[in-house]
Formats: sequence, C-alpha cells, structure tokens
Amino acid sequence: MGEKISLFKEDGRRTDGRALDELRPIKIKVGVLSNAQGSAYIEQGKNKILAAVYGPKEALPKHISLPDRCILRCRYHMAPFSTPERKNPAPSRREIELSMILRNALESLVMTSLFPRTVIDIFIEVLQADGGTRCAGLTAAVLALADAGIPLKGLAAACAVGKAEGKVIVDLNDLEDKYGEADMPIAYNPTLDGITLLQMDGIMSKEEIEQALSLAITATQKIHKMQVDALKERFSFSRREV
Amino acid sequence: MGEKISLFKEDGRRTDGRALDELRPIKIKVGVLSNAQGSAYIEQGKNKILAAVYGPKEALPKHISLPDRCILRCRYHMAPFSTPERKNPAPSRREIELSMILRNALESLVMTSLFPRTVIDIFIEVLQADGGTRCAGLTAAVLALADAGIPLKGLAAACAVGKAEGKVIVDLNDLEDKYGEADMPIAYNPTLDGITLLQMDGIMSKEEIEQALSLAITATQKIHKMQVDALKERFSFSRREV
Amino acid sequence: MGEKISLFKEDGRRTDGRALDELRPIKIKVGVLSNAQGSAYIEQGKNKILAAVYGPKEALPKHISLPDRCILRCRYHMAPFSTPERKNPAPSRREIELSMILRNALESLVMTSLFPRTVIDIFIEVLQADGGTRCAGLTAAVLALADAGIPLKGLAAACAVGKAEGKVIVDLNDLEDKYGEADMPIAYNPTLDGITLLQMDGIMSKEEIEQALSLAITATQKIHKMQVDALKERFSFSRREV
Amino acid sequence: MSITEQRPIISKLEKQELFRFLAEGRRVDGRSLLQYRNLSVQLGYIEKAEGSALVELGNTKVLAAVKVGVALPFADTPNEGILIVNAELVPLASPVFEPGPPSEESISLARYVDRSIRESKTIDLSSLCIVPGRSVYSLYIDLYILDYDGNLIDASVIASVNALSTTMLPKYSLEGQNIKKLDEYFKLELKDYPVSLTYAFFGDKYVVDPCLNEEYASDFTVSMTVKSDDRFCAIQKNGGGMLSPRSFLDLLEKSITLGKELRRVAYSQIVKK
Amino acid sequence: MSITEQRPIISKLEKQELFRFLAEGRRVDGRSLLQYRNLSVQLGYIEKAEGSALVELGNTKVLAAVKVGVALPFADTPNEGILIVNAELVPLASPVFEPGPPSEESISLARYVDRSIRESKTIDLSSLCIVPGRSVYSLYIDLYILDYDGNLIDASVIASVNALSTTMLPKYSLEGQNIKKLDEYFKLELKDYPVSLTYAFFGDKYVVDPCLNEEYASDFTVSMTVKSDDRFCAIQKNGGGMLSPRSFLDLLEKSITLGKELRRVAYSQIVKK
Amino acid sequence: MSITEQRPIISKLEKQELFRFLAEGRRVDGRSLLQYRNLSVQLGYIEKAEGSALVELGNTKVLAAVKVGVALPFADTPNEGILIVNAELVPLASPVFEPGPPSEESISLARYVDRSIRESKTIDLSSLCIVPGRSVYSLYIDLYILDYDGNLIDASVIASVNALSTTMLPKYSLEGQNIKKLDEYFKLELKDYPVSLTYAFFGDKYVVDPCLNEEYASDFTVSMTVKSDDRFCAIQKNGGGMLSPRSFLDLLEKSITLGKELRRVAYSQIVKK
Repeated sequence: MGEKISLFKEDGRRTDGRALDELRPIKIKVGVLSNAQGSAYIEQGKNKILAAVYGPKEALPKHISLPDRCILRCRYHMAPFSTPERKNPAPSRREIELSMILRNALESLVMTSLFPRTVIDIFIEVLQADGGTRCAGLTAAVLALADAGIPLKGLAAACAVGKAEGKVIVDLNDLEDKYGEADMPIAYNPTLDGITLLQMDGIMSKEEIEQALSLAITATQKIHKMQVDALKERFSFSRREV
Repeated sequence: MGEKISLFKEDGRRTDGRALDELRPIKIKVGVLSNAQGSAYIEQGKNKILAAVYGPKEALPKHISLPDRCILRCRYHMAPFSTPERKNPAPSRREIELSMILRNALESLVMTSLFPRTVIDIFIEVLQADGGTRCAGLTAAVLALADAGIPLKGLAAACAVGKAEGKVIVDLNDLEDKYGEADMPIAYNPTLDGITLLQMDGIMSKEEIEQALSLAITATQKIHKMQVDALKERFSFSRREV
Repeated sequence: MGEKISLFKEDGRRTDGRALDELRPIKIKVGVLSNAQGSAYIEQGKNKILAAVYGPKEALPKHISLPDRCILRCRYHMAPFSTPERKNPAPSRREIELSMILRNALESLVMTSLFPRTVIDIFIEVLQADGGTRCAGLTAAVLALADAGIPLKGLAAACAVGKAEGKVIVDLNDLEDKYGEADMPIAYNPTLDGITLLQMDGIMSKEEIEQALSLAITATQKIHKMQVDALKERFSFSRREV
Repeated sequence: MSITEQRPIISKLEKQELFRFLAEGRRVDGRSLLQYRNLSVQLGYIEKAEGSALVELGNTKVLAAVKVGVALPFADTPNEGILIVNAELVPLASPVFEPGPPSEESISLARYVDRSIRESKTIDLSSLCIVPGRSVYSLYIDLYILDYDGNLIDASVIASVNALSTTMLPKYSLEGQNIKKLDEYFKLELKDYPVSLTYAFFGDKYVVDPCLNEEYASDFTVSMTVKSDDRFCAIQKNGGGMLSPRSFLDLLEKSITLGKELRRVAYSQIVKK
Repeated sequence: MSITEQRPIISKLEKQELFRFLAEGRRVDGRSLLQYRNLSVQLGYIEKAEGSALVELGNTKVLAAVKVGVALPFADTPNEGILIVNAELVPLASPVFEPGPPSEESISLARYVDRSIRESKTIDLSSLCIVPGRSVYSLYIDLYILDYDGNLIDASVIASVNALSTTMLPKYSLEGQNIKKLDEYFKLELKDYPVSLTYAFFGDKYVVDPCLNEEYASDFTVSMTVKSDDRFCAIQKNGGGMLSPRSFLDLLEKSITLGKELRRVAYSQIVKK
Repeated sequence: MSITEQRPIISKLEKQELFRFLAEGRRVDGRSLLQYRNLSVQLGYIEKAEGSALVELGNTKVLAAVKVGVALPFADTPNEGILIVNAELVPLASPVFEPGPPSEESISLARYVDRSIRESKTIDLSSLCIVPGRSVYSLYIDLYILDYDGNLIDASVIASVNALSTTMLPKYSLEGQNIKKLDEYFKLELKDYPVSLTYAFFGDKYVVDPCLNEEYASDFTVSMTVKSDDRFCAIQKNGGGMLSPRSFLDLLEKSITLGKELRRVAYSQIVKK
C-alpha cells in the first residue's frame, strides 16, 4: 500500500474492466492428473492452480492416526516461478499458515469418521499467482476430494472480497490485493449456509464487512455452480489433461 | 577480554559494590507455572530464569527408553530478548553444549532407577541474562525437579567463581564474566560433598583454583539454604506466580 | 574451462609427466580402521580416501528393510579440508548425487539376497581430493566390502577417462578434470565384463568414447590387480594403519 | 504439510458438564459467556530489552519483548522501518509445546499479531527511517508463551501493544556516510490501541476468551481485532466447523462493544487520558 | 546417506507379461522397443515467467519455467551469466514423491539436465554479462514434475530447452555505478538443441523412453544426451546392474539415429528452418 | 534437547574384569593407572591444507587440518584474526557416530579444544590482522575423528596444536582499497603448547587417557588443559556422577606432573629446543 496507484478507471470499472461485484473469468477441470486419486485444475484470472488428493490410505507412522476418524494432511505450495521474483521452494511462513487454514476449511467438509486410522493427503500447487490463490486453491481442492470419491458434507467455493478506494469489491486481482485497503477471503458452503474459511486483513468497518459478506455469498454461489458443472463434465467424459 | 575496563572500585569493592566473596541478591520461587509438573523461578543479579519439569512419562519413541532407569531430556535455552543483541531462537552451539552439561549434572541427582522406561523433560529458559546463567539455571532446575515430586539424592546449588584483575571472586556478573581472567562454574551437593557440574575457562594457577573451589563451596552452601527456604515456602503456601 | 592452460608438455607428456594411457601412482591398503567391519585406504595421485563398511546389521527403523535382501546405505563425503577452499561439511548436491551413483554401483556387486532385512553401511571419506575421487572411492569401497567379509559377485575397479586438447587420456588429475574437454568415470568388473558405474560430462564423439572405453577397461584391469594384491597382503599380515 | 492436530482428550464428564453449563448460559469457571478472565499487565519486565510487558490472562502468561536494531530497509519501502513479530510456544508452558523450529501454531499466532499491529497502523513505520534507502529501525517483537491456558491471540496482542508502548529507541546522528548511535533515546509513539477478541464456538453457542479446555472442546474459534475507532483490522477463523453468516454478523457487533471494555482494561497504564 | 530405494512392487503377472512381450520384441503399451511415446509441447505456459514450456511425454508431464534475475558473477567466471537448474518432484504427481527438501532423485535429475545444457553450450553464458565482474544475468530453470509416468530425464531436457527458447531477457543500461532495467527485451539465443535418450535394460534387452512400470521392472537405465552435431555431452547410468561394454557401444550408435528423430519432434516449434 | 545417551552395553564379565584390575591398581590393557597409550604424530598429512597433523593415541585416530582464509573481523575485535574449531565424528570411525549435523558430543569437543587454544593464547590473534576492521586471517581447524577408541579430547588438542605449528599463511599486500595475495608465506608462531589430560572415574579411583571401554564403564570423566607454565586454561567434567573436592584437588596436582611429560612427547617434533 505504498505508492499511489489508481484501481478504478474513469467509467468506474476496475483496472481489468470488471464491475465491482464481477468475478474474473474462471475455468475449471476435474480429473487432470493420472496418478492422483483425485485432481482438479483451476484458472481464475491469471491464477493457475492444481490440486491433487491421495487417500484415504493407512496413516503411517501409526502414532499420527486417530481411532475415530481419518486425518488430513494439506500442503499449499507456490511454484518458484509463480511470482514476479523467483520464490524459494522451501515453505514460507505464509505457506505454512495457509496450509493450516486450508486444512481446517477442508476438515469441515470431509466425512472423516467414515475412515478411521487413515490419512488423506491434499496437495495444492500454485503454478501462477494473481491474487486470491488460497480461495482458488480451495475451490480446486474441494473438487479433487470429490473426484477422489471421498464423501463430503457438501462442496464449498471460495472467493476473496475486499475494499479498494473505499468501494467494496469481489474477487480481488493482484493489483487490488496489493494496493487495496482490505482483503477478506471467504469459503462458503451454500447447502449448509456455513463459512468454512474466513480471514481478513486491512481495514473495514462493520457495515463494509456486512456488505462484503453479502457479495461473497453471491460470488461463491456462482463458483459453486461452476464446480458442479465441472464435476458433471468429469463424470460424463473422463478427459484428463492440464 | 579486549579493551581495558576496571572491575574494581577504589575501595576494593566490585563494580556493583560487592565484596570478593559476596553473592548477588537472589530471589527464588518454586511452583510458578500452572501446567508443568514442577517449576521454579530464580533472579540472581539481573538474571531471570524459569525452569520447568514434565514427567516421568512414557518414553516415546520406545527406542529411546532404557529398561533399567528413566532418561532425562534437558534444554537450556536463551530467549531472543535475553541478551543485548537479539539472539536467534534456534539453539546455538553454546546452548547445545550447556544443555548437555546441565543434563549431566541433573542426571547425577535424580534417582533414575525408580522410573524405568520413562522420560523426564527439563526446560530451562533464560529470560534475561547477566552472567552465570548456567549456574542459576541449574539451581532453579533442581528445585523444579523437587517441585515435581521426583526423588533426588539431594539438592545441588551452583555458582560461578573466577578471577578478575588477579583476585579470586564469587558469582561473576556479566562484566566480570566478559572482562575477567577466568570463570569456573561449579554445582555442588553439600550433603554428599560432590561436584556435579564443573567447567573452567580462562587462566588460573593451581593455587587460585584451590582458593576458588573453597569459595564456591561456601557460596553454594548459602544458595542451598535459599533453595530449602523456597521449597518450604512452596509447600506451606502453594502460591503460583512469576 | 575458463582460462587457457596447457595440459601437455612439449614432449607430448601430460603436466605430471604421464603418458596418455598412464595411471597415477596408486597405493592401496585394506583393513586400516579398528572399529569398522571392513575398511580400505587409497592414494591415487594426491587423492587420499578412506572407505569403511558396517554391517550387515538389523535394518532400523524396520520400515526401511526389505524382506528379500539387504539394503545398502552409502555416503560419499568430502572432508572440509580436502579442497583448495574449505568446504562446508554439510552434504552438497554433488555429494548427494555421487552417494547415489556409488550406492548403485556397489548394489550391483553385493549378493544382497543373502542378508534379508539387514542393512550395510558404506562410508567413503575424501581426505584430500585431486580429481577422480568418485572412482578412487569406489575402488576403496569395494575392498572395504571384501574386508568386511561380505560376499561379492566380484570386485570392480574404477577409473576416469576423458579428453584434453583433443586427446583421449586416462585417470584425469585435478587440472585435467577442470580444464579438459570431457570426463567419463567408469567402474568395471573384469570377471563379468560389466560396467557398474558410468557417467560422462563434457563433449566427446562416438569414436572418442569408444576409444576412451577401451582405455578404461585396460586401466581398471590394472587397478583390479592392485586390489587383489592389497587383499592378499591384508589377509597374510593383517596390519592396521592409515 | 499441515496435519490434523491431536488434541488432548477431555474426559466425557468434563465435556458434558461444559455443555450443560453452556445450555444454562454459564461457564465452568463461573464466568458469563461474554466475560474475560482477570487480566494483569506488568510493564518493563525485561529491563535489558528496549520494551517489554508481561501479560497474565487467567492462567495464560505471555511475555512480549521488543528488541530494536538498525537494518537495510526493504527495497519496496525504502523509507519505512521494519517490524517483525515472532512467537515461541516455549515448551515449559505446556506438554503439547515441543522444542524445535516454529510450529504452524506459532507462525499463525505471530502472523495474526503482526497483521493486527501493522494494519491498524499502531506504529507509524515511516517515522522509523534513519537514512532513506540505507538505514531504518527494525523492531523485533518476540512473544514468549510462558503458561498456556487458552486464548493466546488476545493475550499476545495486548502484550505486544503494551511492550511497544514502553519502547525507547536510541537516536542516531549521520556522520558522513555512517550513522552513529547517540546516548539519547526517544519513546515510540503509538497511533492506535487495537485489541483482539476471540470467541470459541459450540454449535450455535459461543463464549469469549476461551480457556484451554473450552478451546479443546469447541468446534472452532474466531478472532477479530478492533481498532480504537471501532473498525476491524484483522479477522481469522481457526479450526474446522462452519460459521453461519448470521453468527459472523453477531460477532462484529459484539466485538465493538466488548472491544471498548477490553481496551480500557488492557491499556489502562499506557493510554493518555 | 543414499539408501536403497523401495520401489513399489509390480505384480508378478504384470512383470511376466512385460518380459513375455519383450521376448517377442514388443511392449505392453503397443510400442516397438525403440519407439517414443507421444510428445506434446506447449510453449509459454506460465506467462509471468520469462520463459516456459509444458511437455507431455505419454502420461509424464513436466513444466519448465525460466526466471531471469541479475546477480554477482562467480569469482572465477566474472564475464559469464549464471545458470541454475532446480527440479521439484511435486507430491501431487505421484504417491512416491514426498514434500520436503530436494531428494537425491530430484538433485540427480537437475544435475543431469544442467550438464546437458551447460556442456552442449546451448546457451552462450558469456553473452549474459551486463557489467564484467559486477552484474550478470542469472537464469533459474525450475523443472516441475506434475505427473509421473517414467523417463523424467528426457522430458525435462526437452522442456528446459523449449522453455529457454521462449525466454525474453530485459535490457539494462549502465547509469554511473548502477544498472537500470529498461522496458526493452531481447530473445535468448540457443546455440544447440540437445536431446537426452533414456534406455531401460532388462537383461540384455533394452527399450527407449521407458514408462514407469518399465523403469520399476528394469535392471537399470542409461541416459545419453546428444548434441545437434551428433556428439555426446552427458551420459549417466542410473540404478544397479551391469552394462556390458558391447551394449554401451550399441547405445551410442542408436542414440545418434534416435536423437535426430527426437530432436525434430521435440523442437519443431522452435528450431529455425 | 540433550538426551541421556545410550551407551553400548559392555558385558558384565568385561566390567567385572576392569574393576578387578583397578582394585589391584592395574588396567586391562596392561597400563598403569596414570599411563598414556602410545602416541604418534604425523605432521603435514594433508598437503593441500595450510597445516595438518594426524595423531594416533592407541587406536584413536584424529586428523586435524587448518584452512586459512581472509574474513571480515568481528565487530568487537576489529584487529584480531578469527579462529574457528569444528569437529566431525566421522561415521566410519565408529558404529555410534551417525551422519548428519554436528552432535552435542562433537560440538562439546570442538568447544573444549577451542577454549584450550584460545584461552592459553597459543596463537596471538592480534598478529593475524591484515587491514584493521576490514580484513583478517581466519583459521579453521577441522578435527576429523577417523578411529574411535576413547579420549578424543586429549588427542584432539594435541592434533590441533601440531597442525597449527605446521601452518603457513600467505602474505598479502595492500593495493589501494583491496588486498592482494602474494606468493610468499610465513609460519604461524605458537606462543604456548597446551595439553589436555583426561581422567575417567570409577568410584574413588581414576585412570588417565581412558580407552573406549573404560569411558563406557566409568562414572564420568574430567578433562584439564595445562599450559607450558603449569597454569590451567580449561577444565570440564563430562557425564553424570559426583566429583569430590578432594579428588579435584588431586587432579590439579597430577595434571601438572603428567602434563609436562605428555607435552614433551606430543610436541617433540615442533617445540624449539
């Protein structure tokens, strides 16, 4: 939030031509990898993200297993070339935090008690980053779980909402993320009316957050529809490609 | 031992006004933490040190356990803010050595054969350092063991002795440690007349070491009395505070 | 391959006076360490390399063991003082690769199915490096295995061949390794007529490689004879010294 | 890899009791649902650090200390000081804390506290520049968890802000190309007094300032940091389970009210009247 | 410590079938012994990297991306740019890939690709100097294995060379002591088009471009990198077992022939006609 | 975390024999209680290092090598060279040594040797300054334990001092702002010849220069480093058990006598007559 950059054009539209509540173009494919039990690929703006699921499988070493349910392991990772400056491939503090946040969100969706003493591994690889990677990553990871045939309480779709130059906006791109005033990633399950992932940083008043939440629910409902379509396509065609 | 600094005032007293064989003010409290099985806190000069004990508990993974006695694990650690320059929280070579030296000293006190196949964890955290931290840490750790109800062959108290400007002195502060000629930390059990911890660096003649040892025995006996008093207070009041 | 350095003298001999197909002086001793089950020491030019073998012994933790054969663990390591600039003792990427390459080569020689569920540890320490350390290390490691009494399908000896100023040469020294055009380390078992280790970098034509291979076979046969002699000496005298 | 944590098991009896109390609008330790535990703040606990505070929130003890240094600024903010927050879950505080590199819990805690201070602009980082592009102040906040009975986040934010409020920075003079440390100091000025409020959820019920047993028994927690002007600067849901949008909106409202109260208690020694 | 790897067990039936086919000069997936799988190359897959290519060789998928930076040159090559190759066996590609620091497999892969490019002088590093002794271009090639069905080496060499061929480097101007990035770019020029050929051995039989099951069932593999002028710039035997000198000489001959063919397919989009 | 070490078990028979011998004032290997094993020193073993020595003390083999470099001095000692001691318990020396980062044993060994050399002022670090505050010599002593049969400390001190005595340092000339390495060398001068004496205790009995079995069977060891002028510069008790003040005083006396003898043997090739 250093230098002065204008995030809106004269016609009131955003730098990429979107309206305040408009999502970036989204492309989703399910079942894109040959070895993973389940996989999904998402493009959202210039984000390119792969998610893969292995399991449920025996939890080893045994002391990590739980007698009454399966455990989840989750890695959110950014490719070294996903960012403007090359990123060290070792996990950063940010990646460690997001791996936890995403695991928590997925944990609330998986019917873990069906698979005691097992583990499910979820890998989210950001190949190219353009703002909102944790949300797009979650949207893909949920589909990879479904593709792996793991029983879920429902899908969840995620989208960041936030504030830029005083206006509440949806699906922040890189520029808006960097120079805007607030960023609030939300994952929402429309069937159960539940928020599974919630973070915020930046500054927003109570009223602004209320407005942002309402936009987030609408946006994630749209993405949820795309998730359902991608699953349908997957199970009718079974095409596999990145 | 670089620049020239005077460690004695004109009246022959040390920079902090002490006589050659005088201890710094010491404050000891036992039972200061709510989760640890045993704990103790010591202030000696500007040293502020916490010790905590967990165990005996099952030794895991099993291959670390011993069939005939309990094992000890010990960590001596300095808080990043305990030193003039911020210290990296990762263990330094010095901290690794002292953890071993302190474990060895405590190992000679604990009746380890009473608890086969178990482990006792001892944590010593230096919150503020002012010379002689390993000694003050040991004095506190012994009390934390006693507070945890672990049978000991006896208490041990520790104190550094050393040499500054040719004079043998007791309980070196930071300045004397840095600019003095020798530093000899000693832990002593008065009941069994045994030295459990002994190191020396700097230069001393045989005669100087003899004199220093004699001063150390007197000093540790004084501290031993304070240990006993702190334990009595603990078991009459059971107050818990740092 | 930066600056211009002449690798041949006017008489056509190499900088150290050798002919194109001439090995450096080699000194081999078997059984030089007291604790290892088997050990060997080699000097080849200014290379000084120790190899030691421990095992077969129970493979722990159990999950690394194999039900039908023993596993090998191998560490190729350079002493910090073995190179012109002090080397960090932590394993470099090069050392990790060579540990694998050497393990693979040794794996083809050991009768692993005789010792199911066990592990053999092989340590190769380069005390002084002078070009061709992986080859000399392999020559020594094979002897350490034999010294440990581990049944082998045969010995293997190793030697680098390569190209310098257009000429195919044998047993490259440090200078030739650095400024020459190609380096091809080969380990060869003359009894079974088999190559167990093969790498190449630099540039050679098919014809040059054919010529180099032929030289390598002759050279390794010579080294093989020295291996046999060293084993004979070991089992007649049983001297132990570096 | 983040891995499902193994929470210590609370006995069924304890859990039943906890829920029975909640159903009646009460808590096991006698508090009401939206009541904080006793809070005490001891300023300047570590004399050798440039700033420090020891905070006790019930049995939870957090020591925050500020070390000041001089560093090269980041390339994209050549005129701003550097703020780094680090948290250590010291193993003497709890049997579940283990020695070793920072765990995901400690990283997540440090990053939340960092956001709470940075986004609220509690410190004006542009006032911490010595020579633009060359030398700026670096503030290292180390959070040391000494005793662990739940709600580390709220205690850590309070400890950090209090520690910052006591921080004295050395002055520097520019001598040719180099800077020289003077024997003069100035007080770090605080621009805001943020507080974090953490709620633990049990089905559709929630309590503020959960103690450890409540954290273990809960579905998840939500933390919110409120600035002095009642705006929010950090929010985070931790743990599995689903938060209903309705409850989220409730929390926003509650946090503004509770925040005012907590701020008064937490910063009573340092806020200018 | 390098440790004997635990290969996933292929069922006896699968293995028998594989050998039965080989005995008849065939392969389970219908290929002939010296036939490559289908190869597709997608240039510029990562728009934000300075160069990139996604290669699919059968079910093996390798993404190579080039990041360009400016660095201090190495002391012994003050006039040369820096080339670093890194390979990540991304855990989503295979159940045998694990998160963590680079494994010996990934290091060995990266080093082989590095040698293939460096020794073939595919890039003229001396053309990547900005200010001698002070500033040179650094090229980081990151190999990302996304799906793993054997023969990573050949796919990675092809991906790297294709990614390099798309690489655009920013121009710099010298302003006094400092360099300044301009908004102009130039294309990295390739001097060679090396290909690696990997063979898996089963007794005295061998196949090219092994798929994963073939790799697991084989005694060892041999990789050879051939330059455009049919000379070799890297060779490596991987795995146990013994290679007869006779077979080695055979491979040299085969690789020259197969290399020409593979080069044509692999670099069809980038080689100047 | 330092953890109780798991010493290999010595058979009861061996232990009984050891104690029976001790009771008679003898040792299993025929030595008297205060007798050292055979000591041999080979100077200059590593030609490529600036200094080196291989020491054999019975079956214990320690190689010490000195590498010389140029470094920035520490801020608080701008006119002094840098001395660093590192010890590697090389896994080929013993089944109890494992590859990996330095263990507490190797760190403790290196630090004891460092103190012995530094505190005795064996090297005048102020003579190792090239340009005050900018360039000083750095001496890296690497201790390489090649065969392990007890008493690493005494062997390592002897190896280090011998290696230092053979060390040749390159000369540098100052050219403007930079220094230039000349093709001339000078010999590092030693100011003292410290020896360490290590005792293993069995109840109230002790022996000097314990072999490995004696170390394993002992209660603890005490090491003392004595300077040429009979003063002490390092002492350390290692292991559990209690040392009586009386025994400590005994050791001081014994060490002065034994030290003279050991020094004569250990440094026979290097001490000026």
